Amino acid sequence: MGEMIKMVLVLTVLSIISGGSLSYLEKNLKPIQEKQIMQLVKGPAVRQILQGASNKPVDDVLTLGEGKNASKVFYGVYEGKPKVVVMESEGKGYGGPIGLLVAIDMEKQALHGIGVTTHTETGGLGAEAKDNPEWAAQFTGKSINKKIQVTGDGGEISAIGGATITSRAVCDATNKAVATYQEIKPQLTEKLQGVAK
Amino acid sequence: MNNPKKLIVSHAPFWHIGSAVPERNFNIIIAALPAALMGLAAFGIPALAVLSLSVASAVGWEWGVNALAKRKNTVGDGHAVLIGLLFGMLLPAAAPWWLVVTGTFTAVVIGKLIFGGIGANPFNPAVLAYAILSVAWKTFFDFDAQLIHYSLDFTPFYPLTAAKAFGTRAVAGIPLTELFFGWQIGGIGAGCGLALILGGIYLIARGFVRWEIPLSFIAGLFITAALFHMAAPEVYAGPMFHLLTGFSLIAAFFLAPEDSSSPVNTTPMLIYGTLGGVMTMLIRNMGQYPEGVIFAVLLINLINPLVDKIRPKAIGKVA
Amino acid sequence: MAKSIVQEFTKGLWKEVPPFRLVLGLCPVLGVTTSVQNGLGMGLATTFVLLCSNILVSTLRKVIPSKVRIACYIIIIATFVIVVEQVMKAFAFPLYQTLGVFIPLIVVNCIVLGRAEAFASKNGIILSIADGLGIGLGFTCSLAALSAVREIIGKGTITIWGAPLFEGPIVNIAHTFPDFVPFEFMVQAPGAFVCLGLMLCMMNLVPSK
Amino acid sequence: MLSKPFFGYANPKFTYELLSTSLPRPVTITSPPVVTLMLPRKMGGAASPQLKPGTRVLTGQLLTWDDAPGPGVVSSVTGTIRQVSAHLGDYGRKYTAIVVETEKADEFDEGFAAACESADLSGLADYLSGVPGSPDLHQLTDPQKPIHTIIIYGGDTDLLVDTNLFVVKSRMADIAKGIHLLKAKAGAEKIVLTVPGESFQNFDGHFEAEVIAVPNAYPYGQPLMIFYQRFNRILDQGQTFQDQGVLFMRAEAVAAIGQALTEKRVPNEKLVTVLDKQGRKRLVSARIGTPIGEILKATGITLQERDRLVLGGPMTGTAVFSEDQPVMADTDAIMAQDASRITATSDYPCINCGECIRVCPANIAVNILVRFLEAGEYQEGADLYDLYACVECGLCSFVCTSRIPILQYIKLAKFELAREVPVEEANE
Repeated sequence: MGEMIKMVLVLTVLSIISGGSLSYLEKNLKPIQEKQIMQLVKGPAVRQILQGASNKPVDDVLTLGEGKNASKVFYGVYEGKPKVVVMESEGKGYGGPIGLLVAIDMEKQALHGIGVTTHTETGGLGAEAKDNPEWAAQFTGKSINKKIQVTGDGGEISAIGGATITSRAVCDATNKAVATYQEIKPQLTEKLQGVAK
Repeated sequence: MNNPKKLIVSHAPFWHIGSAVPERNFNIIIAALPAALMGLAAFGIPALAVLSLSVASAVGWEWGVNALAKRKNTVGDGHAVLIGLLFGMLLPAAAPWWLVVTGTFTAVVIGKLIFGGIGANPFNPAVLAYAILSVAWKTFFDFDAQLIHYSLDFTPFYPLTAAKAFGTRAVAGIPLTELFFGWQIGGIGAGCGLALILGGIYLIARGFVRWEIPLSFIAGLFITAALFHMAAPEVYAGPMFHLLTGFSLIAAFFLAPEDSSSPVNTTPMLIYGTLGGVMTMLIRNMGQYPEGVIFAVLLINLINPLVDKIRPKAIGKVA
Repeated sequence: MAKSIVQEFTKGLWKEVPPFRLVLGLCPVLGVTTSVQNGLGMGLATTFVLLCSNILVSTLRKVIPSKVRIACYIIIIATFVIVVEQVMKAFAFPLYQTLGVFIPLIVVNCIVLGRAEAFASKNGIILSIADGLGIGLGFTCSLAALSAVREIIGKGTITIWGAPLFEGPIVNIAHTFPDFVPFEFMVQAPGAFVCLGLMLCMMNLVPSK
Repeated sequence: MLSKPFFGYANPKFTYELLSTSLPRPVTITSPPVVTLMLPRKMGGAASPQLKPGTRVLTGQLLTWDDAPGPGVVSSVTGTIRQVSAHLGDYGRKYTAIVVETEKADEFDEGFAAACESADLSGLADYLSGVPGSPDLHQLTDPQKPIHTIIIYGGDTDLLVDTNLFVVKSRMADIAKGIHLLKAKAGAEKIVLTVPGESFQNFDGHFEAEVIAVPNAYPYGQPLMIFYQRFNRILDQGQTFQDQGVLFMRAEAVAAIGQALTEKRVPNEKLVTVLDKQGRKRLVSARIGTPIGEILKATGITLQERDRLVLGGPMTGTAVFSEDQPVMADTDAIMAQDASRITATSDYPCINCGECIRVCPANIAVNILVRFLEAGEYQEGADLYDLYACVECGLCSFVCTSRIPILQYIKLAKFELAREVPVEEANE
């Protein structure tokens, strides 16, 4: 019996120490990691989506909301006006969360483009969402007043062969981003007007 | 019972037909030589340089690696010469020296010696080397790009690429006789259909190659090509064109029937050859590559142990 | 005692160098050695985990009940692997991206578990440090050597802390030999097997004693 | 020797000798200076006084190691024992070699005539087991494993050898008598005489045996092949002809049995086909135990250093190391081979050319089997690749491009497996 208790005790203590130190570590490293991701992953993606914008999209970030509900919005200035906003979103993919950037053209009420940032999908199948720009290009120009869906669900986006879950996840994430956009639109317009000046 | 005379004591049988491994290899080399010489006639001195370097470096690798691994020197059996010659015959005449030397290293060392030497290689060494190298150095195996600086007195483009890219019309102007006598762009020794067929007939007549593999390979290729041609004559070139271009004939007579990577029983040989021909045409017509022989041969090499299980029942076995 | 510390340290560098002599931990060896940067990064990450887990296992060797020792080792090793992963994600993000799934896989790298089980759980802290360092550095050197061969032949470069991490030194053979065309086969998966096999073969030419 | 023709597509074909033209006349070697008799047993402790050097033996006298029942050998000459020594035969068989210095005139021992009177087979078997042709009559008297079929092969089992066919063609009366005796006393249900297909009609119906024709192509006269043709099964692992109820016997042995009963004397002259270095052949009749050197001398063959001397035919014979070896009761042929005609076997690896597959009469996957056997995986070879279907004709070795001694590997494997099984059973 004593041995049993010892076993349980040792394992518990080890787990507690391990878990505690790891959560401490993560808490401290999170901001640095996010900065890295911003610089090295999202930055290029944002630049890619907002090609031709006259401002510096990565540095010009709007923060909306307070505290926990704070969300970041990038924007691109075209022809002197901040026309395109980029929302961050997340979908549930086959191998885990898929980070997505959704650019919305405010004047045309349409998608300006999407870009996958972080993902853990299968190479050659789900990963095509990121690696195959032609697939992502399907989203460009789709109206945001209509729900984005894959053809199998009655929409207009043809799914990646063998990766329907990933395709759906990207569509869901896009819809989520659009919904958020509609929600914060007044706030956003206000802020952007401030920028335009 | 002490006798001063020392007699030779060995096990029965006390006769031997007299065949031997070096003899076999040298005969295959002899059969391959006409095609190689025709290649020299078509492409000139650079082709000679490629062939010589290929043979020399193949022998060098075999000797060197055997010495390094402290194994018996097997250069004398002529197998390294054969691999070097066949590999050289697949290359474009403009192949740079380092490509040839790396290729023979891949063929002799990676294709053969690390599997345990002659008789143990699961793939045809020359074909394996060609496949690895052509994946790594695509441009050097693009016959059009390689031979662009040569002034040749025959159709100056690789027929298979042209057929793949532009359809039958692009190659309709090439006379089949030109292809048959080797006036075409391609591997040094792979062009001349006449010489290859003569070499193949020599090998079959002398019993170094069984007729099953070459003939079924050609039949498979021919029939598949004919079917494709019938389905869409504008897109897919005819069977004779496919038979006489690329590596079709050299594969039928020299690459596919390689001893250790091909089956030995009759039915498996027919399956093996036919599958090789069909795969070649599938890759050529539907795949990404203009030439399908290399991967087709590797594929059939892979199925060789499997098909060779189809064998006649041994006597007295019921099951 | 001093002599045996040196011995435990040096055995990992040559006599028992993991991928070549022990033929252990081949998954990362084959997977990540496409550039020297990756090889070194993976090697150092493994060394760190190996060293830390060796120290901890050796310290706790009297406390851990033998029935749950593997579970304990895994907890210890996994903790350090996550530490490495998080730190790498924060300070060497490009490396983290290229090494990807191989970092979490250090947990099941048989070298780490093997040293914990076979050495650290039976020896003192000092010896375990020597052992962990030696094996780890041997592993790092092997990875570096293998990745150097593969990168030089397959890409024509040697990337040690190359861009985009730092704009560090990238030796490019193409500058010295303009005719050099990289042999891409070497950085592909089958090339890893062939290269490892040939290097194993070379190692066997030299007697291990 | 058959060598590969320039156009070598077809498989090599061998046929047995047919003796279709007039029968040759055997050369007789009457009295060699010494003979060596092989007593088929290990040299033991105290021998009986009759085996002491200096003792005189008579022609036809049964020599045994001691008075206890056991194997014996019948002296083929009259003379004085000079030496008794141990001799190791093939596959570890042990013999006691008895060297007898011969006298000019024969003096006959009457022991056999007395045994004839008793008309009991086991009494005769001791005398007759050593007659030319070496019939194993003791198998007929073994109550544990009754023999139901005796197969007499009238043709020869190897190429170029004439011995048995000559006996069949020239001594039909003796054979008929021998078959009659076997039928009357041996208790075998069936006696089968195999003859080459061409001469089937000459023999059919002349004997009290069923006469069957055997194709003339090699290796259809091999005992294992005849067994397969007759019973449509093979000798599987651990089986012997004896426990299948089958006894193979040479025609010469049957003729000798018939002759023995007519003359009331044990026959002692063995018929041997002698093949010289040029491939010419002679039939020689010599006393059992005659040194081979004497026969070579009589037929004008001289052996040089590095030549080869073979007892038996070219495909299945046994090479011997000395001319002093005696002619034994089962020596059908003696072949001399010149050093320049000998092809050395090699340890070259199999290159998978498939020649052996195409030539194998038993449809064995020889190319795979030999790889197992080279690695010493005998049991796997037997289980997976039909080791026991092999009829031991040697054609695979004959055509092998890599010159691998395949037949040797196969016989070694069978020998090793036969040796191992009893040990395993003993452990159980």
